[in-house]
Amino acid sequence: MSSILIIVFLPLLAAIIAGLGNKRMGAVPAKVITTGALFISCALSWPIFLGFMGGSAEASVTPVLQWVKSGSLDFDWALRVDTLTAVMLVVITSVSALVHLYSWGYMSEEPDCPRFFAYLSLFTFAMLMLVTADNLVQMFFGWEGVGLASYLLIGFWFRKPSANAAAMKAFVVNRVGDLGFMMGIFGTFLVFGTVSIPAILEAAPGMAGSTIGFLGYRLDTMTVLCILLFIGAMGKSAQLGLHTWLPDAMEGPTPVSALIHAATMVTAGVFMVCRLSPMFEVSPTALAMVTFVGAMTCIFAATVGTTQTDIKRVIAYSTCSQLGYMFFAAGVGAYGASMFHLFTHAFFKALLFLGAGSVIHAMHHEQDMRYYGGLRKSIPLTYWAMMMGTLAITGVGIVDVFGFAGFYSKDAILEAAYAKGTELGYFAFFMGIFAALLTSFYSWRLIFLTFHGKPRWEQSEHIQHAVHEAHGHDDHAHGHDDHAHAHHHDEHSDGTAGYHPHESPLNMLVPLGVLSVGAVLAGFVFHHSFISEGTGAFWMGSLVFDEHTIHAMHEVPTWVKWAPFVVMATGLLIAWYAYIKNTRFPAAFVEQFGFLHKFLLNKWYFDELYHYIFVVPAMWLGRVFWKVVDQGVIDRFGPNGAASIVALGSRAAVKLQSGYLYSYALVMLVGLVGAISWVIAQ
Amino acid sequence: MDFARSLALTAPEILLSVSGLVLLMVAAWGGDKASRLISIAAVAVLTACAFLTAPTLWGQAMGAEVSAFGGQHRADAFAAFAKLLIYASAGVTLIIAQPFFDKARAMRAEFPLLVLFASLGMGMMVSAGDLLALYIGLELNSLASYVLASSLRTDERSAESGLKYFVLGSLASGILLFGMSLTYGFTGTTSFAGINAALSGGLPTGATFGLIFMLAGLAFKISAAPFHMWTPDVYEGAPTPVTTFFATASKVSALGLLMRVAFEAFGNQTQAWQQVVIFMALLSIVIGALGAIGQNNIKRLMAYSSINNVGFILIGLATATRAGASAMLVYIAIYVAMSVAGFVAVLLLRDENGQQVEAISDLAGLSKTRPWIALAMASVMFSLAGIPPLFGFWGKFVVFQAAVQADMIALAAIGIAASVIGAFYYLKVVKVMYFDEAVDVVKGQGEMSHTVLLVLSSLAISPLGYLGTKCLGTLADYAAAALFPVG
Amino acid sequence: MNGFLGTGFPILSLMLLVPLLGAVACLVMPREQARSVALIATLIDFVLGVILWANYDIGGAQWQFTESAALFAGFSWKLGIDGIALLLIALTVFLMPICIGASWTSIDKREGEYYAAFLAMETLMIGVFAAQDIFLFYIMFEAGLIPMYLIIGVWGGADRIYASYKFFLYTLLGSVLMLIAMFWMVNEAGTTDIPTLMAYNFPAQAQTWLWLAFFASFAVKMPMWPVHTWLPDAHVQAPTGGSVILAGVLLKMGGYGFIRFSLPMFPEASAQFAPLVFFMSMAAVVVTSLIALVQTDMKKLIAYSSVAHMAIVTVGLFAFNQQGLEGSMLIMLSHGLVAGALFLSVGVIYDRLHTREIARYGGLSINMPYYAVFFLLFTMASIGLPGTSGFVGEFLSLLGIYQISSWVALVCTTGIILGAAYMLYLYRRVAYGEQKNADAAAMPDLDKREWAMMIPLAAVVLWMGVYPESFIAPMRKDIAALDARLAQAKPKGDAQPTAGQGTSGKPMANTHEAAHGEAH
Amino acid sequence: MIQVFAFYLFATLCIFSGAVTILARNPVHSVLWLILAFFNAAGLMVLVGAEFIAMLLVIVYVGAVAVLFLFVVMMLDIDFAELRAGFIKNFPLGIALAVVLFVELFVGLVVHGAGGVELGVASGMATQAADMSNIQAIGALLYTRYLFLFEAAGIILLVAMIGAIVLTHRERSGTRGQKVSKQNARRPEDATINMQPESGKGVVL
Amino acid sequence: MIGIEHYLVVSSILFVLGVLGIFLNRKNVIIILMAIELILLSVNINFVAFSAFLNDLVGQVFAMFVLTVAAGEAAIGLAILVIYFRGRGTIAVDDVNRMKG
Repeated sequence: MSSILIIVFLPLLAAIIAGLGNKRMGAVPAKVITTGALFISCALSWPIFLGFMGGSAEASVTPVLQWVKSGSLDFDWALRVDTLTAVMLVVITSVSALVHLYSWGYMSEEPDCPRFFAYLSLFTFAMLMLVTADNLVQMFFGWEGVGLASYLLIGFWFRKPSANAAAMKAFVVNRVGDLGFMMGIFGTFLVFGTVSIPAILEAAPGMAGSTIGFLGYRLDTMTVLCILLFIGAMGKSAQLGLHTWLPDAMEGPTPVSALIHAATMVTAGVFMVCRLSPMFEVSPTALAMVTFVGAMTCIFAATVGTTQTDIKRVIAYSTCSQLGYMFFAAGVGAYGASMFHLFTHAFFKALLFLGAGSVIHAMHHEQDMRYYGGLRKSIPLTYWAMMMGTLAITGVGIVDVFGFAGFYSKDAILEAAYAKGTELGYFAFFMGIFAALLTSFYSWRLIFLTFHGKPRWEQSEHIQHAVHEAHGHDDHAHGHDDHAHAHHHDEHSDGTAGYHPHESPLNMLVPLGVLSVGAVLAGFVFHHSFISEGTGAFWMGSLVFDEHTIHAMHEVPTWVKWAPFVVMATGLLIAWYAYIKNTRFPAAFVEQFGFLHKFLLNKWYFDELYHYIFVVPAMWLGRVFWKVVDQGVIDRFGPNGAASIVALGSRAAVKLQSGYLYSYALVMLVGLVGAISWVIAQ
Repeated sequence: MDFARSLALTAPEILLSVSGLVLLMVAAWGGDKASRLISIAAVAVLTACAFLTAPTLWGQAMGAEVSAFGGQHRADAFAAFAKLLIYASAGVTLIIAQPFFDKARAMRAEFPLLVLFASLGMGMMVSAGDLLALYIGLELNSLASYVLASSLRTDERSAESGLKYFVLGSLASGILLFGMSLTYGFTGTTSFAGINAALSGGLPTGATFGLIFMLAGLAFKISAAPFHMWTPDVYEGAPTPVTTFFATASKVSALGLLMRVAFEAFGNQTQAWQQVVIFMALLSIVIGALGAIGQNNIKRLMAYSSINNVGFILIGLATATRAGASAMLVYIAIYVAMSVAGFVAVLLLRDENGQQVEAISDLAGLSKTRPWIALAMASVMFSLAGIPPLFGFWGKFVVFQAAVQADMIALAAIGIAASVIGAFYYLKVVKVMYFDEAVDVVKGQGEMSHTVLLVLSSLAISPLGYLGTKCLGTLADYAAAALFPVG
Repeated sequence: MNGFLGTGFPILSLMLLVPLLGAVACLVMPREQARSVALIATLIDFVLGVILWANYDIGGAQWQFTESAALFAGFSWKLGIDGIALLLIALTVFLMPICIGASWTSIDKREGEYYAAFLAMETLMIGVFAAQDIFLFYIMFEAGLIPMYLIIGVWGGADRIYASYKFFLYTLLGSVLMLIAMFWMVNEAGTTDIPTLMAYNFPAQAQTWLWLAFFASFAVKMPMWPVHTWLPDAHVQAPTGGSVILAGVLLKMGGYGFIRFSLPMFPEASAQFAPLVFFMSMAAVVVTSLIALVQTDMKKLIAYSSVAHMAIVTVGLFAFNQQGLEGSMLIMLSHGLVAGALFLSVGVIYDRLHTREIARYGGLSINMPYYAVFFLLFTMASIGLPGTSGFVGEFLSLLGIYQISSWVALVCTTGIILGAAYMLYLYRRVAYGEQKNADAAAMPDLDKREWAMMIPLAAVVLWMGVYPESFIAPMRKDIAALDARLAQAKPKGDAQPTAGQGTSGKPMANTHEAAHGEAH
Repeated sequence: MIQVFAFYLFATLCIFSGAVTILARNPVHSVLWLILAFFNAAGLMVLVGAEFIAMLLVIVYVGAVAVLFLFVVMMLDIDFAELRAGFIKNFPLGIALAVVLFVELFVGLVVHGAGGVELGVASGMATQAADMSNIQAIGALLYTRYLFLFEAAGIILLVAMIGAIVLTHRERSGTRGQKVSKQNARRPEDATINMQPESGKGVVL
Repeated sequence: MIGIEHYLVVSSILFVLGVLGIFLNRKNVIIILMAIELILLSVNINFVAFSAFLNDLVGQVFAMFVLTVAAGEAAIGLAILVIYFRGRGTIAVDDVNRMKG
């Protein structure tokens, strides 16, 4: 299956061409090349996926190049394609292609366009390398590659200090996870003598009950390995503890958020856990941890999402929360459900982000929902696209009839958690249910604040800026005139500040449309393949597919099946009440529960905590090690100390050399007497 | 006693004395104007002596019997090795002295004669096989040296250095003599072989005292700490050519003498002097290095450097092995080359008025104004510091190798670690010449002969010197073997 | 030996001779021509290096291109290389023309002497790696101090004198003790031949002291914490070319020393002292990384990062397994390229603005986009991003050490976090952000000369990251031999996994062959 | 008995005058005390039968060296009033060291021997024959076995002579040097004229 | 009876006196020269005494050479002193310290 080579390397090629050509090349060729490459990749990916769906395809490995051979360690560049990969392939290439297209419009004013597209394609390449990895190291390559691309894209507007900080944070926090990943790889090699994924997975079940020394303790081998690897996954998938980078990553251009921080990269952790599911299956402890972390992230992010006012941050926390779902699904053994949620989530979350991008685009880069309102009429297509996304994420659907994408996947996860039957399973289930309530609330809150009510635009500095600019310069280079015409009268009582948002251009709307279709249909179309009984044939052993789990899922009590719908409706109602019906309610609520609100608004104070636990001490320690240890101790007592002792000795020697004959004679006498005394003492 | 044979064996000494007397006549009648002629003649005589001596070194051309006058004088390979160095140094001294004193308008016709007689004394020292011969040679050398040191009569520093050298030198002679008298008394003989034989059974306390006093006296001559105090003052005050003479020929002869005494006279009682020598070695290394750091006068610096280097040479002595002796000789030979290069370079440095530039600070930026002299000087400094690939490294190499072979690892380790302190001040000179802003004090032109000497000696201490190691090592081995009759 | 080089053609001697002649030529040439002479000489040596590599018979005899001529006093002009030396020689000849290029315009005084010093340096560096006589090695090793001292002291920055002294004396003190140990070894084994000594079993008691003596030298050279403080000063003060060669090759002599002397000659002592090495390395990774985080001087930052990277080399070396050893070698090569390239990058902007203060720059991506791209690439390589040279070595080293101690592996792996932090922080402050200073904003992008220096470095950095086999293959056999030699003293790892009780699958044995076959 | 008495007399006087030599304020006095010390030392030597050396000591030292000292002391025209005998600041240390040195010598050489100092055994080659006087025996040795060194000692004296002259001799401006050749070439006839002046005429110059 | 040890004691005392004379004196260089003569005297006593007790004439020959050299030494010492005095106008030991350090 050599098409995989094209799928993977075409984006790289495009990235190199666009990147090196850069400004010299011009924006249009760069866009054409990269986008074209992605569409070709996408077009080649779907047949592979459909082949697996149809059961006609088989897992294969395409060797590319020898990579490293060191002693018994041996791994190559190779592209593995199996069902799991195929699922990821279509997700990545499709979303990426659409995001490329979308960016034509969204980034049209950007002078640095080629760079942007090069980064996007580079990212796609890295992500594809990650999912096609045949060994852990290549997966790590992709892992880091997407990290790099993410870093570059978050920091795309590198003049902005906040963007730089966010980019760095993303990279560094991810590296914390990578530490775990690398240690996991080391351990895996130590235990299995190989880093080849199939070989490991084959040998993994045999390691049950084995123990290993780790940091001076003797622990269960597979638990150690899985937890280490899972730490890597936590970093990349922004799970609780290592999640802090994801909201900040919203500093990047919105298409980036859609592609990387919603649809693909952040799901790499989930992918990894599923890919290595045979390993995780051996260690209940590790799975319990996965479940717990997933559930906690799920609820944590959802709570924080309810208070955020930045439209992208809301979606970012939502992403975080949804990733939690995927993880606890994996934790309870429902890897298929996990992957299915990943799959559907990619569509609706990309849709939501791109929709949000469209809103932002229309609102002259204003991202604060408090300054939105009433946009439904100005940008109806965006509104409907966002609506589809919201319906999908909140899981609207009628059991056994039809549902939006999220309905199938999320329900499956919740059922699986319940069906697990353990305390942790119930815990995850209830957390999931509660999170679903919150999801519904903040998603609708977003819709209501943005599209409903009255415009509240005049307080927005961005809007004011746009209006002002339109006043001042008739021929200004800033190209918002296409979309937003500033009216030449200053007094507006409608809250619009005289600003007229315009719908996005076609190249942005087409991706929205395509993804809307995905958000609506993905669940309905594919749920049979992913999570129904007997779909083990679909996965073909690319992940652990436990028929019992599926069976148990279908056997859960009816209230469990209906619970998500109920909480969804409840969330919708609350949101409607708070943001449509009684708009003073939120303020009153905040007044009443100031502490809670503040706690959530400040994201459980994780950033502050980390700042004081890690960043400040690191800087302080750095300074101490430098000034006190290096200069104050090592240099002072080492070279400088020796030098001053030598200088002291030198002064003494010079002083001894007084120039007086009798001193010289005296010294000679001292030497003589000393020598004789020494001899006598012998 | 076979006088003819003895006379043949002492041919270089006889040639030196006779030609010295003849040249004295020339000086008496020719006056100071004849000084150039006398210098040239003296160099010729030294060359002739070298040719007379050399065969002894080249595979015992004189036969197995090398003792003249009943063992008082030994014309063996060891003596030949040392004498060649001495004659060469004396020749260099004469060559560089002429222009130096001409410039100072202080050239005396007697100067070359004194150098000749001093060389004669030195030759006797390294050939000595008897305490008496030792003493006569030493005093002949010393008396001439005192005069040479103060030979720049109008210069107060010269007189002062002569005075200090004389007083302390006499004290040292006194100590040495006292030691010799005790040795004589407690062994009943003055010949080295006799002493060695007498001490084969054990070392009476009296003889121990004699040994220590002798060591102290000889330590003064080689300027080993703590008997080094005269060195900086004398090196600084004496006219530069004379300083060169002290740093080279005097050092060779004194060290040669010390080796004779230690190995031939007290070779059976090495443990009695080993520790004292070790102590002196380490102290010299440290004191030499420490003292040098504070200096601003290049000659004074070279003085401390010589103390420092003597320390390293003494490490070879401390091993009390043949390899150690050979290493010492190699080191000495290299040290002579380094000293010559260093002092000749100093002589080439003259300011606008033709005055000698001695302050190190005046060398600032020399690498810009006089790049080649600076390069030579830098080579000397790195060589003295023992940094490869310069030839000075080889000296340290063989000495420490000998020490390790003699299982004196701690000594070697401490000694070599202390050598790092020494590197500090050598670097300082390089730093001043290369890193500092030029002060442009050095203006004058040097003599052609100096340039030639500098080139030759610089080449010798450059990495090219290693080409000679094989030859040097073989000769040093021959020479050292002469000190160790058995094995 | 194959290829068109007949047996016995003294190519190594020729490689030593070319720069030496170049150095002499530089001294006597007019100053304007010195740099051309230097460039030509280094390029010739580079070509010779390529020929050398092309003719190196991978998997052939352990020592190739051997030359031997007795010199004096039992030691001889013995040259010869194995794969390890080959790679380091290749690194040297590769970096040298770049160094000359880096100095092309920035050195404007006493060019002749400058280039002579550089060429002398090259001779000595190649000599260190090619020497097969232990004393010849020492001479080359030690002699390198002189040209570097001069390079720092004459052409360096404001504090150059302190830095040059510190560099010289620190490293000198380190290496003199090694000489004593060498004497002892030669005395004991009766030969100065390095290959023979590598197979000689020294008594265990003596090994301890010998190892420590060698360690004193290599640890300083490396440099390991806490004897690293000379490096930041030396780097900061040295001219760009000097920094490149210092970071690129000189530091590698320490690692080479470990791999050539300490490990094969004193395996037992190496095992005995491994905990010490681990402690120093762990401390280095954490401490110097944190220090790098708070630097305001670019070169100092990179210098401290070098210390951290070298610490990974040492843990890899003392992992006593093939991955660790090969990883260490690869880090050395990679660090040579990357640190060199980073110093070069600093040099590029230093030449324009004459300051190394990070705060004086900012937003360089705007006016120097291509520069920013290269700088980014090297930054990423330094961080150890997979696909760049930095990753492979680091990965292998850490993987190697994990097999010995998970603690050490954990602490050293934190280097990837801290490394990312300080390097990205640097990049952020230099290349990103607004253009705060008008003069920095006005700097032109790379010129042709700078392109010519950056391109090869970038190419090799990527090559090594993607296809490291080119670099592993030549040394594989030698590392395996070393590994076999170390087997007798190999410490037990702390992991010691027990066999599983699961039903399917295989035990922990190397299931690799089978698994790999299946995967295809 | 008389020998013992003589020994103690000479020894005491010798030591005493030696001590005064270095302590005297006036250098002239020092020289005189030194001479006394030499005389006594000569006496000690006579006691053990070394007449020649004793005589030599008196002749060479008292006759030449001491006189030379006196000569220089007076020539240098030093203001003796200023030359107070002061002591250096390390005086106690110096004294202590000297005492230690003496004690060590005393213990090591004399006490250590516990009653009898065991000297070495001479080879007997240079034993003074019974029928020979001291001076004869020494002369025989000097001109045979020690001929080489004897000649060398001559050169030492020559060097001392050259040195002393080189250092101190100076051409004074305004003085006329001695021209030996001219002196030798001059005949009595040239120097003196035999004149027979007439009385009362005076001499015409 | 007078044994060799008596002579040794005398010569030791003289030697120590001579040494003392060198470094206790701070005003007059001439005294120092005389102290040196004292040291040589002590050595001569030693040689002569040993010569007598060993019944070996070499000691006396040695003493004779010492005397010879001592005379030369005195001459040169005084000559140096003279030129020193000419240059500096003083022979105080305290002033002989132009060079130090």
